[in-house]
Amino acid sequence: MTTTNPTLSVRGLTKVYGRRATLLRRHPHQLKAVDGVDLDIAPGKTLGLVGESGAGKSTVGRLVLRLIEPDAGTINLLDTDISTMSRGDLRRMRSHATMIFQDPYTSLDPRMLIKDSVAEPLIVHTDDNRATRHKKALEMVRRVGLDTAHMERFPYEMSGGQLQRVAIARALITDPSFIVCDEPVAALDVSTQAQVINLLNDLQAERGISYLFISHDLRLVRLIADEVAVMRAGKLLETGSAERVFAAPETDYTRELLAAIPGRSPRHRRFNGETAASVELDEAEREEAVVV
Amino acid sequence: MVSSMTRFIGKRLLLAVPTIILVTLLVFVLMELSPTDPAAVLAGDNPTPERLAEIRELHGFDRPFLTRYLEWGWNALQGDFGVSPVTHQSVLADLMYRLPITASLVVLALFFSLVMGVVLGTVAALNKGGVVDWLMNSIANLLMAIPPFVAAVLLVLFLAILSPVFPATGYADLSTGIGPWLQFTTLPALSLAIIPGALLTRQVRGALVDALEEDYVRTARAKGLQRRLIVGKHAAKNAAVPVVTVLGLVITQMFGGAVVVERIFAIPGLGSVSVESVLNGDLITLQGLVLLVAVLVTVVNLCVDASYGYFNPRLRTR
Amino acid sequence: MSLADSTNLSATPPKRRRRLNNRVLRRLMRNKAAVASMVVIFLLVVVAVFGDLLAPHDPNKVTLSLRLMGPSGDHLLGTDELGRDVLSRLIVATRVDLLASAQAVGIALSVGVPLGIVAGYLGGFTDAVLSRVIDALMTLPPLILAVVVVAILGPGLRNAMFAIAILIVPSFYRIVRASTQGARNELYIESARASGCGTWRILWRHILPAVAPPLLVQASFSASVVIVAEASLSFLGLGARVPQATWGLMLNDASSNLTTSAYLIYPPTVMVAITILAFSLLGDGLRDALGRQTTDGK
Amino acid sequence: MNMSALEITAEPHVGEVVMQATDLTVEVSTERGWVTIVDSVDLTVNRNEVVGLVGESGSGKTLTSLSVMGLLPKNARISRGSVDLMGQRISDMEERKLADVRGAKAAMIFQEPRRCLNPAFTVGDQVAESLRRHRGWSRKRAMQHTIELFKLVEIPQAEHRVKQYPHEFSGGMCQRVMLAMAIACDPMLLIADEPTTALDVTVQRQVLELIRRLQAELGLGVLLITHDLGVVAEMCDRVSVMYAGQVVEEAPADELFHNPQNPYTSALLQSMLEPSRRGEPLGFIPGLVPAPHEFPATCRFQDRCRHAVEETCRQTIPLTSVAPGHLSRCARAAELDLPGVRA
Repeated sequence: MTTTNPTLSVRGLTKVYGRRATLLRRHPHQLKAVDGVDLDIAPGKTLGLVGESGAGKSTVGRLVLRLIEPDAGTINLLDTDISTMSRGDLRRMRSHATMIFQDPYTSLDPRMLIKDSVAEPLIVHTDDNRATRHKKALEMVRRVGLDTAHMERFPYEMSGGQLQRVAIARALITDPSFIVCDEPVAALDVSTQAQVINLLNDLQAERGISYLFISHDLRLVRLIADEVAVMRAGKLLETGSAERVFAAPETDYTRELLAAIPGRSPRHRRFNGETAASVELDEAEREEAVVV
Repeated sequence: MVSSMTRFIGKRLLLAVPTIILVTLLVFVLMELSPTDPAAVLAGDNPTPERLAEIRELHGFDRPFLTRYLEWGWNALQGDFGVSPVTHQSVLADLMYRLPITASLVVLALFFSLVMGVVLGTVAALNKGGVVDWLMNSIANLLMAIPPFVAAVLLVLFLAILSPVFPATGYADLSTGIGPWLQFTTLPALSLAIIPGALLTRQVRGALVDALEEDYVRTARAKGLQRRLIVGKHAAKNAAVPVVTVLGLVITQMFGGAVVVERIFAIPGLGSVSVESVLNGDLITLQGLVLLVAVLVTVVNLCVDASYGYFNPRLRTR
Repeated sequence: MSLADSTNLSATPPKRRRRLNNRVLRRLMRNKAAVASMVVIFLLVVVAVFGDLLAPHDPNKVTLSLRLMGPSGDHLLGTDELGRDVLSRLIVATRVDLLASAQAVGIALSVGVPLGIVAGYLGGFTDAVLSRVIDALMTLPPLILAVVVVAILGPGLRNAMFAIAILIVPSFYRIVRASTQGARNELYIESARASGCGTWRILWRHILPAVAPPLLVQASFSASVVIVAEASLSFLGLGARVPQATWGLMLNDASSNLTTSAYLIYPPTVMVAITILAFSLLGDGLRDALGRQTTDGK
Repeated sequence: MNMSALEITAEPHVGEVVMQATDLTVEVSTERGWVTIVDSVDLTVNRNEVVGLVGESGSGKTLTSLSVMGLLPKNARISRGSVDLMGQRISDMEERKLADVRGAKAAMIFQEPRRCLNPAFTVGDQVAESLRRHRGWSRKRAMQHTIELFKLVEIPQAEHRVKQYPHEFSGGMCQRVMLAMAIACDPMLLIADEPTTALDVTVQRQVLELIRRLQAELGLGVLLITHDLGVVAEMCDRVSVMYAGQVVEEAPADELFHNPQNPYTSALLQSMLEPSRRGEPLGFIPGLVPAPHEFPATCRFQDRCRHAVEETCRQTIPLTSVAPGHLSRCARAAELDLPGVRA
């Protein structure tokens, strides 16, 4: 078997928030939001990045696309080192690697028609004329299960599930090889969550896209990810194939996370009577970590 | 807890210093660009060129701009605002004589507008969407359209000329007793209070309505608290923050409004002095006035900031 | 809040396609006060444009024999202390005041908006410096600032307008900066960056449209501020000069004849009040109409 | 005030009905006039029992819970039906008397606990307030008891933490404070509206366990409103499923999960994220919940239902008993074999 290069390969990714000591701030208040993270994603595969709020998952998602600037580490995307790329090259790179966000209601410009939102990346990345752009946008909108009528709408006229599909269409229109999905279904109802997940899965099978799938919901990650990485307080705790991590977690924290998943049937009720007080400090610490 | 609050205030104070320097510098630069020649003002009518040059040298107008600014600033720091070329009096002494007059006027106006704002605003908020709300809102809107000088003229017409309840112009100092002072100050204070009162009405209403829609009010209802406590305790303390913010703005505006109102009522305060010095081309007094007012406004804003700490505990610990 | 979810009725796709601006306009039209304001402003503009045709007399013609005559058939609003026709002066003053306000707002917009966008989008040092200057301007009460600027530039309507423009620049700057900052942190701006949009495209296509609505509201409010400031300065003798007619000057004239001819005070008072009211109610209406536009879909 | 305190201390019998809503119908004022959002809901909570009220956004579950507490917003009203709390009719009670019941006989906790606490007052003050209100206790006595309550809900360093402000607490801790406030006056009914939705999984588990424990120790009747079937599975004895303002199925939890009798419940169970089904497409429900003003008089789920049949479903469907204690609103309940969760 030939070894294919990974779509994304990240080494020692670090982001520090906070400010240095100044005249008024005697103690520098620094926080490593992301601390030496290494990740690899193979072509056509999905890496699920899990962790609780404040773990730094979303920061990682933005860092690997350099939507925020890392303080240290290398990012290899599609065989190119993007950590030193110029602004112009970086912009061109975004036709190959882009992102889908958590809240579909706010991730689309409320003042733009759906067709304009979907076609916008084409204006930036191609020389297509208006007619071609419209044709491609329509194709894409149909592909994600919407129709012509939706093209002429404003975001406020659509449901969350529909909007997330629009966001996917917009991301896919330049035919990228890598997409960061930041909690793409967290804002959706259970019954529509599944539709979006199915769509993402189908598109991956069809086009061989790689996903970095960020979620706090382990049930979800278990369903979609080939590999899983667990984060806590900016650090990567463990990485491995989804089967392995879920079947035989290596760290206590992962075990705790898995144990906390609400059961799926009343017969499996699993309360263990553990007192919460012991975890309080933990929680407070994490809370602290969110505050930048 | 206390230390972080002091630090917050300290930081504000430190930020205020460059702001004040900047505003005086701005005014200095503008004066430099001004077509008005300060020497010509001093020289009186038809001066000879020699006389003008002499005055320039005497007052140092020919020295570099920055030198003059720094010198002025240094003197001001030591309490020397210069001498007015028109009245030949110490600028600081003159301003200090007038400051309490304007300040007492503003305080009375503030009292009027606060009473109006809190009463009307609360009544409107508690009747949100109803006829009373609409009425209060309309009153506020109407009053917003009456600028201080219009209010002053109308008040004089109705309460001094048509029915002589108050004197039309003049001033009695507080030291002559509260009665005479009130007699002369009520009308000017009322004219100053109208727009701020309307502004506060809207702000109190808005802040209270917002606070009453917060989740913690639902919690308070869920534990069975009486309406009196929900409004008077839970909503009020949170609604105070935006209101206090506007209060700071309102005080600043009142000092501005005093310019016209003092003119109309012939009150010898800071407002009168500003107009007089403009008409006389007395830029030295004006420069001193700018500094004084800038400091005053900064102090007011500082008080507003300090009050946030009481209303919003989050500021105390961060 | 989940209650909002359950009470929201617009979650389903509407049957008809509707344009964003139509929606705003429709909401504005439903607001009676705003509609009345627009009618008033329209009438004011008509008066300003066709003032020469509408004025029954020469506004500057001094007829001392007719001084301080109360309202009559020939002079509907009476005559002033120089025997000039008050109605005619009022009409001509409308033009002067509206034009001057438009100038002041125009100047302030062209200075405040670019500075606000730059400061809000770039942040950092640029923002710090610009904001400090604006803060310094705001440290002076508006009227005192205007008085100082007039003192330096010399009295006169043009200089007064310039002073007033400086006075309202901070409000435009602040609102533009704040909404730019707000928009910059919106997910859709990040999404635009993730799609490879450049800075100019983001500023022009995404930020400016987001900034425009609050700016429009502020411009409407500012118009009324300008009217007050102009009238105040003229009243103090620092703005327009005789024989020019402005509302502020007319008020000044009237106030010196208050004891004898009180009727002179009403016409300019009513005009000033109506104009302020119209612009501030229009501002309110615009704010309400535009306010919910982005959140409505949720 | 003292009277109500006395009434509460009188112990109700085990299994006694704590809350009963009958034919509860709630309308909301909109641009289109009064629109029915909650339609003829029957709901019972017994002492010592956790009842789940499940539904997606727009199902009317939150309005239902608010009307049980008499907490409906101004633009909503109960247009038909009644709510009884421990035998006392509260649905037509005036606000003043209602306030005596709220917090004393029934208490409620909400989603996003941090926003539910007033940022301007200490948490201890906010809990003690309830005791001072309903029991007429002094500030000091109420505060002492508050410390005990904090210990009961497992907030460490209770003496210290009562003096802190909400922003010094994490989300999970805020929900504990809310729980302390809720149980302060020994109510018989606790309504929990999505109490853990905004929390992290590990914290969610702790809070759920705490609710379970308090329920068992205090013999509370709990009405748990949630969209998360996993939470229902862990917590509830009985479940009512709501769709588009109606209860479509009601059954003991076990029965509901393994033998659903309504296509909507079944579809919802299929769209649960079941790890065992990795690789195959997830079940989902096509289409959208109809808007309240477009609720049909017929079956409200038919447009999205895989089992809909023209003639049968195009009529008003009553909630009927399909087995003892098991109700379903489906014309074809008897003939369909609907899948539940896989064993």
